[in-house]
Amino acid sequence: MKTLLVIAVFAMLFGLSGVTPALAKGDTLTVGISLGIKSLDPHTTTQAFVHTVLAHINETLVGIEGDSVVPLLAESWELLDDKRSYRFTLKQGVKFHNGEVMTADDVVFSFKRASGQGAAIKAWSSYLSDVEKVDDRTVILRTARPLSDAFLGSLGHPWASILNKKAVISTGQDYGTAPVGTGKFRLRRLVTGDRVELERFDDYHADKAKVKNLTFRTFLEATSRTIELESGSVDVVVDVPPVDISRIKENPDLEIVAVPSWRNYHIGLNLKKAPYDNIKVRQAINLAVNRPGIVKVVFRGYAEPARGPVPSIVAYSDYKNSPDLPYDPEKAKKLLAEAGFPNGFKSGFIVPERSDFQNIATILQSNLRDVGIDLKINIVDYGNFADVARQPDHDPFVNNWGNPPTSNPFFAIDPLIHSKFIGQTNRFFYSNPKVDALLEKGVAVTDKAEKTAIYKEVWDILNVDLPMIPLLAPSNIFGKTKSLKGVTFSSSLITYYGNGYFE
Amino acid sequence: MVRFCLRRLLTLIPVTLGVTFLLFSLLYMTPGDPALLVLGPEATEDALREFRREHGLDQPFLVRYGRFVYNAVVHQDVGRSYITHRTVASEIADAFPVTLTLSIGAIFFATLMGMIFGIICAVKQYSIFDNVAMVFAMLGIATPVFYLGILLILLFSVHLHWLPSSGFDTPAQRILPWIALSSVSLSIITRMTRSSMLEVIRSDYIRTARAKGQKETVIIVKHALRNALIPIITIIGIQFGHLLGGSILAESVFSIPGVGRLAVDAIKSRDYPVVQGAVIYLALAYVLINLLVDILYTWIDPRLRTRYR
Amino acid sequence: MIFPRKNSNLYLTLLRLKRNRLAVFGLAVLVMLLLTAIFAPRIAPYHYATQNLADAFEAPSGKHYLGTDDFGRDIFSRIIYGARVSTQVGLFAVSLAMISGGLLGASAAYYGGRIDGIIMRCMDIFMSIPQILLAIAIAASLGPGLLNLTIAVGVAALPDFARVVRGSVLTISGQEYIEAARCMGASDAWIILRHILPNCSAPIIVQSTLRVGQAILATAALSFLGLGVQPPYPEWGGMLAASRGYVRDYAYMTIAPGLAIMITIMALNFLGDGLRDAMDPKLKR
Amino acid sequence: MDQQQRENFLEIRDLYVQYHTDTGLVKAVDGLNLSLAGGETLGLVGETGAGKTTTALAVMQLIASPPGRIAGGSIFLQGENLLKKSKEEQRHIRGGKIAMIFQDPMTSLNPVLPVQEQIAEMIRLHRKADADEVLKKARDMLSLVGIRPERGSEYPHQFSGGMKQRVVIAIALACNPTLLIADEPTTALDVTIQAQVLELMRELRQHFNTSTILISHDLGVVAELCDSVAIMYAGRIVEKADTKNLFRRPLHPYTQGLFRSVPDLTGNVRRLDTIAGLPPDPTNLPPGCCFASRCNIAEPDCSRSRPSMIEGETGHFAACFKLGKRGGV
Repeated sequence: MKTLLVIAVFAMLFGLSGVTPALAKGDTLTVGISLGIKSLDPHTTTQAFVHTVLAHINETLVGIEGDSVVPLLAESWELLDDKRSYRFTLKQGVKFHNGEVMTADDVVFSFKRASGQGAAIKAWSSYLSDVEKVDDRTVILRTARPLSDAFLGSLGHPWASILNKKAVISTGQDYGTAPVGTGKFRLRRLVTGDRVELERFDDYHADKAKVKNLTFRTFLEATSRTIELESGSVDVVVDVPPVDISRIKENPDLEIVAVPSWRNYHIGLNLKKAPYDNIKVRQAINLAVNRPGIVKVVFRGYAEPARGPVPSIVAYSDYKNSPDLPYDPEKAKKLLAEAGFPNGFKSGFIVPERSDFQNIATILQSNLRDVGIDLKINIVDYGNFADVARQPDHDPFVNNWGNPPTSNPFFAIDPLIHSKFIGQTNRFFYSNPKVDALLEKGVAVTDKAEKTAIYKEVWDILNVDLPMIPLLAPSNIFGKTKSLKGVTFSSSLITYYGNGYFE
Repeated sequence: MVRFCLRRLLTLIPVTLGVTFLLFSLLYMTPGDPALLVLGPEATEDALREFRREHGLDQPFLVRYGRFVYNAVVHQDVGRSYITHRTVASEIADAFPVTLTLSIGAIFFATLMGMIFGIICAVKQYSIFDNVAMVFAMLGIATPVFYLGILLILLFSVHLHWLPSSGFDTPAQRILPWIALSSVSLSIITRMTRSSMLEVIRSDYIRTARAKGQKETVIIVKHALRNALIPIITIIGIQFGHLLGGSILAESVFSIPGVGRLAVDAIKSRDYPVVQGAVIYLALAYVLINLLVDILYTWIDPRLRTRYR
Repeated sequence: MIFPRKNSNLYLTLLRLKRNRLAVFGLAVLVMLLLTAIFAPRIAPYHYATQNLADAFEAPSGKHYLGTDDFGRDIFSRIIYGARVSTQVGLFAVSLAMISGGLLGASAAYYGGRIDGIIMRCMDIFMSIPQILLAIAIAASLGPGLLNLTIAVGVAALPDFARVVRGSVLTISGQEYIEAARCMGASDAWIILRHILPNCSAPIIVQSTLRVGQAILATAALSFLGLGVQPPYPEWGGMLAASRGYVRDYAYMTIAPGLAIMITIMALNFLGDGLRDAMDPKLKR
Repeated sequence: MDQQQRENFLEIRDLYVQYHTDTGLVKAVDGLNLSLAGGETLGLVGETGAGKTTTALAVMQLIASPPGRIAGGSIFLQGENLLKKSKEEQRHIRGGKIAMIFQDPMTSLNPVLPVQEQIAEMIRLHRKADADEVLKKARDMLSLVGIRPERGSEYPHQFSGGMKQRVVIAIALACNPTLLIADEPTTALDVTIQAQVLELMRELRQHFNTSTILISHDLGVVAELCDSVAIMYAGRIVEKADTKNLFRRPLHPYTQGLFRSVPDLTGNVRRLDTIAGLPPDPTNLPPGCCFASRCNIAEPDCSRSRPSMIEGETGHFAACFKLGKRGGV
């Protein structure tokens, strides 16, 4: 009796959740990510890792390859004469995972849902003013004003996934646990917060995936991701901590892939609040910041010190080859004296509760102390940061802007500095009519050279006005087994592993 | 006995109400706007307002609380996550068994080993085993769980390659979290068993049993242990309660998707319904454990039986 | 701390304590810790926030006794300043819990009846939320920071004190000399202050000593979960949490704060156990 | 049982028992000699701390080690040295041949086991019988000590003090031991209950004809129940005689003091004498007569060496130098 009880306890402890059958190596590609996935609904979150997983289940009308937009669920498209209507011709015979054939209705339904009530991605979807079904294989998407390549490019992001109307309606609010898309993989099992197991979809409309299974596993601790990569239980990991880079490099079976990202780390200054309303103070801070120092210490060199307002990888930034921004504490002191602060001043400094921000802040604190500015770090937990940074009298803060759907300046810089975003994402209360006008013009223009020239003017103004002090753009650092091929690691936070295979 | 249990189960009602009220107040005071967090900083004022209205966040405190209680009692519905839109019940259903397995495993391990060590220490008081075990027990109490977890990973995953460093799916994955989580309880149970056994071993009825010519092992198990068990069970109950909460740390170190992490993530992302749900379940589990402990008392100690009849 | 009023009692307690080598060791460590905390600026060779990026990740040496961290800060100095944080959080959190919990528990026991019922049901509710989760919720609602952290840890520990004090007050108020005092017409306040509190100080002191350790551990746990002290202010738990990513390459970074925490907790436990044995030999474990 | 065996039923020779404590080596029993004839009831009398219980525990082989240790001597039961037996053999003798009734019935019973189980355990250990027989025997024992057998399934806390002591007696006698040691069996009981329990013991002793050592500091109880009496002081026997002789004419000054400190029941009002001073510190026993410092007839010589037992009258022994010198005190 007692023995039985003990056996029962052991059975319960070891077998409560189903043990995954061992998957053959080579058949399964396992990706180690750093966030727990709980729901797979593209419209309820802006979380990049959720969208990363979704990119394998769902597909969008267009795909992005490098800098160009390529056909995916749409065979072809054209920008109509009003410059704000895109007519898409859908690919025929595309099947969803539940066997349904994709139609224009699904497309219309998906976009309406993306911009409808309760959607959390409205920052991206709200530019869409209208979706129209022309016939079963033709759909027109309209924006309120001409957005040229900015909008088209954003359609490659998983927020614009085409969902199966029937499946969404039948599962209702629980759709996130039973997603149905047209992608190369379909969901086999979602262990919330732990792993997402996908399997190859054999009715895929184009080249099928080479691996049978694709699994995303969550490791909160960066150290654990590296350990699991070394032990071979995962094939790729994201966000390799800088300290582990050399270890992975030294391992003959592993390699590091570092891709410059468009995540823009910056100090945000409140232009409504003294002394930051004084341009000389802002310029002094800009000179007092030791960017290479931060890059070295916090990112172990795996970051690019800022050369302009946005990371140089952002489209139309065009200052890839400019020199580094100067680090000159003496000149900074002089500027401060000119601004009326010969002995510096004291200020609060808002830091979101995350280790990279805290580490950067620690260095900034020390940098600015050198020129007489005494920062008192005020850690704000992430859930509270957006709220705090909206307040009109907020202190300077450190933050990054890193999750736009494309690297187009329309998403990479507009939200930060356009005056219409004051109170939302323009946390500097920066309002410059000239910049506003340039940004409006820039997004509508289709000619590349003209566009570049317009944005050049924006960068020049910002380099003087300095509503935010740009710091750096880190690299996305992946660790992978050398035998994994076919994956193009992305500058955005979303990397597509669907073409991966083992050699 | 049945009536006793029923009466105790009835106390769940005020406790649950109190816990939710306490949490509601705490969350109400917590800065940070859920709407802003869910919809993102880009969200327009209209969108935020709509979100707050939809989730009743624009209502006064008492209305919100009243509505929550009404829905929970009348519709057995504690709401949906702001973020995933899944029902809180289903999120808990995913996470709670994991935490339960984690903490039951840990308390089981701590109890088994703690009692064995404690008994040996008591029987061989002042022996080398006793001294070494007591030093380790002290270390166990003094080591932060997350630090021990990191050290275990370092030893067993990195250097020895014996066990995986994270997850909770396979038996191998469960061993390190169990050990890390149980260390404090193991130490406390060992110390408690030792002292309780020492006290009992010196008592007259143990001498009576010896005077009968009973075997020493039988004396320890049949006579001493059962009498020493009351304070040990109390400690185990308390420890189990601590483990349910403390599992958060093991869940973080080993990336285990349990209810503690669910609650902490939800607090950080202001996902109020999920915080409520997670904490209510943990509190219920705590109350039930206490009930179980009380029932165990009466099973072990006949003197208490009459009291609960 | 409240000591028993009778000198003989105190003397006997100290005498018994002196015989317990571990307790004396614990006491010595704690006195050293306290001195370190008070004189931190004089002892520490560097300021806790002084960065020297060129010297980052230096192994322990004559220049930096415990090496430097990822910012090139001297770990030895940070450990010394960290003693301040730990003693502050530990002492203040426990004082908060002891005073408010003690008052609640004492009134519950003394007045009994409905007041007892209400207070203790409230404590039950507090206790049914796992302490660490309660501390997290409180810390989140107050925002990060040393003071808020202290409050969170203190409030989470409050019900335990209420229970302990209530228990011992109940035992004591049932005894004859309290009845006698009451018969003599002593006021409630007089009885509580003069008779009850001094006599239940033993379990309170023991509980407090052990609780300081738990408060330090809870602080470390909260730091680990990202609700800790503001950088660059050094807190051992926070240092441990921040250095965990470097544990494979620069193990010394975690060893120093880890050992600091462990030694402090052990000292507190040795002293707590010793005090318990000394104050009430019957309770000898 | 032949004469030889009857005479030397139990023979304790030069028994030394010591305890290691924080304050030093406690010599609880220090060179004790004692013998008991078969069927005899011996009263062992002395102050608290004289070593009575330790002697009993030594016979039972129940000296807790550590801190205790039998440092020397031998204990013969029916000619066999108990101290030379293996642990296993000792275990079979305990309970089977020698049984003990402890001082405090309140704490001597295991609170978590039904009383019949506690009796049955004894039977199971020393008799071969199946479960039903064991249970029946246990219940028989209960009715023998005057408890309704139905109450056997109850727990100790449901019994009163006197009833508990009856259960303890039932346990002790369950296997019909040849030697019974009763350590102050009535001290913890009310006076009226004491009488009942003593009466019970008297009946049972006759019923089983068991040799008995009755430890007591109550001279009245001893006078009532015992055939002979041994007086113990500081770990040694200082006087031994049959009850009548000893009460009629105590020889040792300690015994005499003991009698003077008991109220005279004849009604003569006189002040009770107490023995001045305290018993010697057991960690530091004097080299000579341990009673010398309190003895009103002591001479300097008394403190030089230990007095040995001297037969003052036939069958009446006492350890006093004065007795030897003058043939009586």
